Amino acid sequence: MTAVGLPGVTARRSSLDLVLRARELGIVLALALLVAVTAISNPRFLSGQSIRDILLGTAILAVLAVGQAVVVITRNIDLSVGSVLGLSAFTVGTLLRDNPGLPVVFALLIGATVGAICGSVNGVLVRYGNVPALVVTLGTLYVVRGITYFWAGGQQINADELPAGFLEFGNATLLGIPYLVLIALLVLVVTGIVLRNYRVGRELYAMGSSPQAAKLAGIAVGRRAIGAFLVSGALAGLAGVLFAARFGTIDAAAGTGYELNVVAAVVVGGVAVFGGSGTVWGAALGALLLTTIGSALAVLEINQFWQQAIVGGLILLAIGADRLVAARVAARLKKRGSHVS
Amino acid sequence: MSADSTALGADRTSGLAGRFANWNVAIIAVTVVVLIVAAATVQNFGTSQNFGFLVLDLLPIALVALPMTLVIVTGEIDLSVASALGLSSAVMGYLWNSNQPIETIIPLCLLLGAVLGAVNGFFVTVLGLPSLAVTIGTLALYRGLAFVVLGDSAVADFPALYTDWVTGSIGGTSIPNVLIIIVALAAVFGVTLHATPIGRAVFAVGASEQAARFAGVRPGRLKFWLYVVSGLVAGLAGVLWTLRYSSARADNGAGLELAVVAAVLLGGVSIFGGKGALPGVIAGVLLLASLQNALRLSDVSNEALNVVTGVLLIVSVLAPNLANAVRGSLQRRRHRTDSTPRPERRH
Amino acid sequence: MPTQTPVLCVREVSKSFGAVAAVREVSFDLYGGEAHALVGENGAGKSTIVKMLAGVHRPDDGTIELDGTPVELTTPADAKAAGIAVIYQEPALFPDLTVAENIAMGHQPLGRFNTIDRAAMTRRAEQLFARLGVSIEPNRPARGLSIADQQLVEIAKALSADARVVVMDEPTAALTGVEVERLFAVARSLRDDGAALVFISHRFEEITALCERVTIMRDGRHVSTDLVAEVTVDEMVRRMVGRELGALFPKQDVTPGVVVLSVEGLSRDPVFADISFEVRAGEIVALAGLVGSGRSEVVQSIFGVDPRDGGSVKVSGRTLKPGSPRAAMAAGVALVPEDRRQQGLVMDLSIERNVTLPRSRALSRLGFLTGGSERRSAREWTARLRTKYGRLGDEVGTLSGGNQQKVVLAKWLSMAPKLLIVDEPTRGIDVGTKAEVHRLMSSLAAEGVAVLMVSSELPEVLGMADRVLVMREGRLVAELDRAKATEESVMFAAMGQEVSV
Amino acid sequence: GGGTTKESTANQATAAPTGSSSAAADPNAPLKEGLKIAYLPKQLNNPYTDVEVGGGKVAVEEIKGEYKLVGPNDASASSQVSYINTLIQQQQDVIVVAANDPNAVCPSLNQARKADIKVVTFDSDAAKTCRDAFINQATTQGIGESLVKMASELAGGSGEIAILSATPNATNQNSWIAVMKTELAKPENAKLKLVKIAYGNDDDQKSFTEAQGLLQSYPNLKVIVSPTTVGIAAASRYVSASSYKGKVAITGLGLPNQMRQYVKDGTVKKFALWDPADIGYLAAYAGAALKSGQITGAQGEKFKAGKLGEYTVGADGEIVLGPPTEFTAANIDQFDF
Ligand SMILES: Nc1ncnc2c1ncn2[C@@H]1O[C@H](COP(=O)(O)OP(=O)(O)OP(=O)(O)O)[C@@H](O)[C@H]1O
Ligand SMILES: Nc1ncnc2c1ncn2[C@@H]1O[C@H](COP(=O)(O)OP(=O)(O)OP(=O)(O)O)[C@@H](O)[C@H]1O
Ligand SMILES: [Mg+2]
Ligand SMILES: [Mg+2]
Repeated sequence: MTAVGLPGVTARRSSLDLVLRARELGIVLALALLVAVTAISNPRFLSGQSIRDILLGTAILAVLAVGQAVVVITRNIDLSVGSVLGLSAFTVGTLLRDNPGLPVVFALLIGATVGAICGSVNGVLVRYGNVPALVVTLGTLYVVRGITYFWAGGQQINADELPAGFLEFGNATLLGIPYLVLIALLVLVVTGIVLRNYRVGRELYAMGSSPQAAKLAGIAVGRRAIGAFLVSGALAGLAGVLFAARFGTIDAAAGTGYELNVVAAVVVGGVAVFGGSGTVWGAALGALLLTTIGSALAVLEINQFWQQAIVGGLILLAIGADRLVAARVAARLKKRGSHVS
Repeated sequence: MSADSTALGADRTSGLAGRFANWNVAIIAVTVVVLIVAAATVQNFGTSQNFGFLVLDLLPIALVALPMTLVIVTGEIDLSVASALGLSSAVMGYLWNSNQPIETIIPLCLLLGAVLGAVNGFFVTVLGLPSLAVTIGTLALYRGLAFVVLGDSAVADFPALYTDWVTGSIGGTSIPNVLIIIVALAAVFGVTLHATPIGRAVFAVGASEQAARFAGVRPGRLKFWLYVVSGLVAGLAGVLWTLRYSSARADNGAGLELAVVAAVLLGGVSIFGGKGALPGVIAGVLLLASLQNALRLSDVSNEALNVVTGVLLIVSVLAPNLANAVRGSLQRRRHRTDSTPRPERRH
Repeated sequence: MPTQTPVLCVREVSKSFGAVAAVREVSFDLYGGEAHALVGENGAGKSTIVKMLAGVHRPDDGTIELDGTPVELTTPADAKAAGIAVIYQEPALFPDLTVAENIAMGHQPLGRFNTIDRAAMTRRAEQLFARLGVSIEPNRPARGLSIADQQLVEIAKALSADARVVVMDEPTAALTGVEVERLFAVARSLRDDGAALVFISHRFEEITALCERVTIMRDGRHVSTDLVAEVTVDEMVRRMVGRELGALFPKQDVTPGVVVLSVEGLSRDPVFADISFEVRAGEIVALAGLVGSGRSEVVQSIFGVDPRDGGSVKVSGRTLKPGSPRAAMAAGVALVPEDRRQQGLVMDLSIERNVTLPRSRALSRLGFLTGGSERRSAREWTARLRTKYGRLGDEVGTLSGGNQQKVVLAKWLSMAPKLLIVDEPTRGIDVGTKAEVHRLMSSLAAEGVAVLMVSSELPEVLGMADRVLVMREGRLVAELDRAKATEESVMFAAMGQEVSV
Repeated sequence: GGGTTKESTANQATAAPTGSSSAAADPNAPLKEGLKIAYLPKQLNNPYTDVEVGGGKVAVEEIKGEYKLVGPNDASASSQVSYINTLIQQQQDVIVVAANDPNAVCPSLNQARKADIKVVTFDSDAAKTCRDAFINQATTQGIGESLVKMASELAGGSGEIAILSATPNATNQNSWIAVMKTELAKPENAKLKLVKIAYGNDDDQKSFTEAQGLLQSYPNLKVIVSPTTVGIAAASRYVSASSYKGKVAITGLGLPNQMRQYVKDGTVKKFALWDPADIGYLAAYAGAALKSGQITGAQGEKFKAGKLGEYTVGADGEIVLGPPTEFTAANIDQFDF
């Protein structure tokens, strides 16, 4: 919740704060346990290559999850992210194929712009059309995917058509950390700080926590909602570029079905589906956990078919635990009413 | 406000019930127009054989959309239906492979579906978790279990007696057998929703759970059973799917949930609950399926349908809102009142 | 004390909601350094005025002037910017955010790079709470705060805005005496610093203790503005009510019959405890008390929509299953809840569906409903209650408040209850309808129905009830006969102290 | 119980109708013109498929027919069925289909055959009872042997190998894998150990991740054999950019254009394929021959397939294209598909 341990908060740390933070703590513990068990059974799980692969896989999902978290915190949802990722990846792929000289930064910007446009369409429809976000983004999920198919037709952009520089960007590292991971971290940290330490961020939480009260508090609810969708769209677009760089092969189907993974990551990461609470750190941890589970199950020789079932069970566990924690906190808070001193 | 029905009285025919009727009439009219235009302009669309194909294609969506309508009208959602369908299909294949008689397998699969629905219902009504999150979880869980059960193999060779019945037509006519199932279930669900105390409770719970509780309705129990029924029908759809393709696979029906939700919303059901009607939903299902069929017959690519589905979906929700907004601004000009803030809802 | 030019002038403002004229051509001035009371019955339009000052509602007519210049307050942000801070009647906090953030929302102290300075924010909240003399932990989330604490946070929020005009809509409704004293101390210091206060309360002793001037409203109209010192409480009440009680509350005398409802040792932690009483056929028993004393919770627990921790409820000698409205309905109990919009009606459904919802099973034939029987029944009952509507198929939300209330009554009267529980039956409905509802209640009682009425309107309580039960802080503290029940005696019991009526 | 079980129906299943091959073949019948020949690959947007149907298009033009290409985006059998139904409605003459599920498409294909449409399968066969002819890239035996031979060479005769296949239900893949298993069981291959069969579902990303998983789980892996073009390309791409490059060899069936980069950078030493365009090409001629009555799909019948020359129908209506070509750094630049 709001009490993630950053410096600057007065030392009024109570056991209560710990309980409140338990949700993210829980994911970290689960992650640690998973890594430990897997590494014991197969030490290569901790090899540099393996960790790199997990982090690369996480990077794309985490960028999407951060955007989704922003939207979910405002009590909305964006199901169109998978399609937006596809459109952005294909746009960037086509551009790079036709202009091999294009700098990577430019590719990132274009991808994010494509996404931002899709996101603002979602936002405007939700705000001015007064249409529920679930319906709007379910609609744009189809529309954006359809547009990508129209455009791409049957063509596929193969790794050998993409400029070497771009593909290298997908694998190269800085100080041993892949660029993709760095970008994801940057996105995470910036969004995390804005959400936590800036007025705009707090207003997003406020809107999600109580739309009615947000209006009374004079928050520009409509503008903020559009902004949240724009961020989610732009990040989905950015993720599209990362996707293209990582996989090198892009067709119109890129990112199909991602939306549910992303929502799952966000939910597992402790962001409440009804808005108002949760952090992007949690969402990113959720993405890391889901990706690690995938890798670990493969390494543990657990039948790959169990993977999806385990992920599903985990989601149920996460939201169930969330409710339990919330109920316990509520009970504790009730007992600690204030009284005149 | 009831007194001043002068100028606006005419267009404000009769509040909600009227508006519904209007939306239903609209979507049914659009569907009929699409059918007529397609029959006139698309070669082979109007043939009886094509009608059979059309019905078979819309079978799973039509079945699953029926309970989904009730679930959405109560203000909840069930995204796990397609996975429940897949698990039912996988279990059917598994049991068939282990040489169980089909006459036992089919009821078992229906029972399984009901159990899967009950699991959703438990999480949503007993633990009080948000249905969107719960059913995204079970969407992954049930699909995963389907793969656990059947792995990646496909089971075929279901008895011809059954597969032929599913793909066949009523003796001599060109009316597909499965149409009987669709019509029968649609009648059951339609009557339940629109002409029984249960249906009244469904609408009341969706529009205001608290007020419904104050009127003696038990929202938890109602929703629980709706989830059970939703699972049961998904189980049935799994059986029919398997028989239709004579192929039981863990990935059967993957991705169908969004198409079902789209069809239901297109049919005029409010995602917030409390509003909707079954004839509209059936028209919505038919509209989507016949558009798909006609577009394919005219050699328009699959992708065009994606765009059409999405646009229809948004427009179907946007249009009534825009109409309301226009009506509202007219009224506001007359009264200069501002609108009462509506109770907060989401998604 | 008032300075020369008013800080804020309300000029002939009017506001209607549909057919309900909530505020009609009201004017008053507000000076810096004064505390100005706004009083009136429930539904007199006080909160509506507050919301116009807050930028939540826009006046249909009239203007609001700040320092002599007319201003358009179209959004709450405008009002904030104009230096108007508002404590709403219903607390509007963000449950997921911390208390300190709730207080600081929109004007958080900023540090480096314009980031929020959390330490300063926490300190600020601590200071405000210290000033109010309460200890609420600033870094706890607002979720789970008691109503009183929520109200205190709202007060701190308004104080933190450093506003020139502070509007307080029943800030003390949920507070205890000590907290009220602290609040008043703070309010006085604000006033002495030159701020203008608008104070709304139903408790006259608070008004005399805090305010210099009082504006009285009745049915949306301005009645008078006087110095508090120059008008007695009796006079205030007379002006507020503005009519003879006898004419409004036509209670028919009835000899009570058999015991219909008997409640024993009912309790629900922490809302109420050990409630025991009886209601007889033909009797109207009023449950009086201050807002928040737990009356609604008691009747909801009796009806079964709320759980209970202990005690028993018998209707006509048969024990009711706890937590089951169905069982209560089967035993002939009907509850007209206090919150019409959330509890009484399904706003999006049609009038007929609302009227017949609890009886849809009884109206069905072989389990099927064709609509005809529902329509007939709905028509009969709405006609009996003289409800005004366009068509039975209209959404009930389109009706005026009074007509909505009649739909709720129709819904429950059509069940032919043995015990009718009404919670604030006339809240927010107009004078004429109020009289009709009262007539209806007494004629039902005359027919032998037992009536249990929760009401915050003393005149209603005194006019209608055969017996008055008074609750204070979740306990039944007095039972007064019609003869003994006076404003003084009821208020005395409700507040646990002498009142200067 | 006394109900209908799999075993109780097993006997009846073999007695399924054998199609419309009642009429006798007339090898001298003229090839009909204006035939409507529709291609329904497993899915669109697959480069291998594009090359295949490209060859088909050429052949259809040669015989003055009407070419049509339809297909789903998602490689599912249920969407294929809808397309087959559409093609029946459109009264095509020949349907050339690569089945996503050998059984699921069967009822529809038989319905098509009842409507006098000839059904030729390619790439991935449908059940034998529901098609007229199957264009086999190469004999199953030949491909399986060749895959094992390449793997053995690359592994140096001993070590761990893994297979990265397409979908678990893909008929062609599974029959090759079956042959590979028999081959590996032979004494000369005793030192080769097949450790795992992974499935990339012919999805680029999934194949990529699966390759990654294989290398993580099997540190001593020497060769990944991927008998599918999507899989081999994805595996090569992963290995070429990872620390495994040079340590693990990739081989299998791939398109030269897609693989060129990896052959040149040394990730891939050798892989094989037939010319996919020829499959589509041959399928068109086979379909036309069927429709014109030159053949019925019975063993021993002969027909001419344009530039490819004369073909003979084998057992079960199988028509084998020919042996696969092996590609290495030395010859890869001679091919463009
Ligand atoms: N948003 C609204 N929509 C419709 N009617 C409303 C709305 N808000 C208030 N009203 C009506 O306006 C009238 C005045 O209400 P208001 O809340 O101003 O009364 P009040 O004086 O504050 O009463 P109380 O003492 O109970 O708080 C009432 O009849 C009420 O039902
Ligand atoms: N959700 C809640 N959480 C905590 N306390 C609550 C809650 N609801 C009610 N209360 C408390 O329970 C007590 C009784 O409330 P209730 O609404 O029954 O009072 P009432 O006498 O009926 O007043 P009113 O005139 O407002 O109807 C109050 O002190 C209130 O603060
Ligand atoms: Mg008020
Ligand atoms: Mg009350």
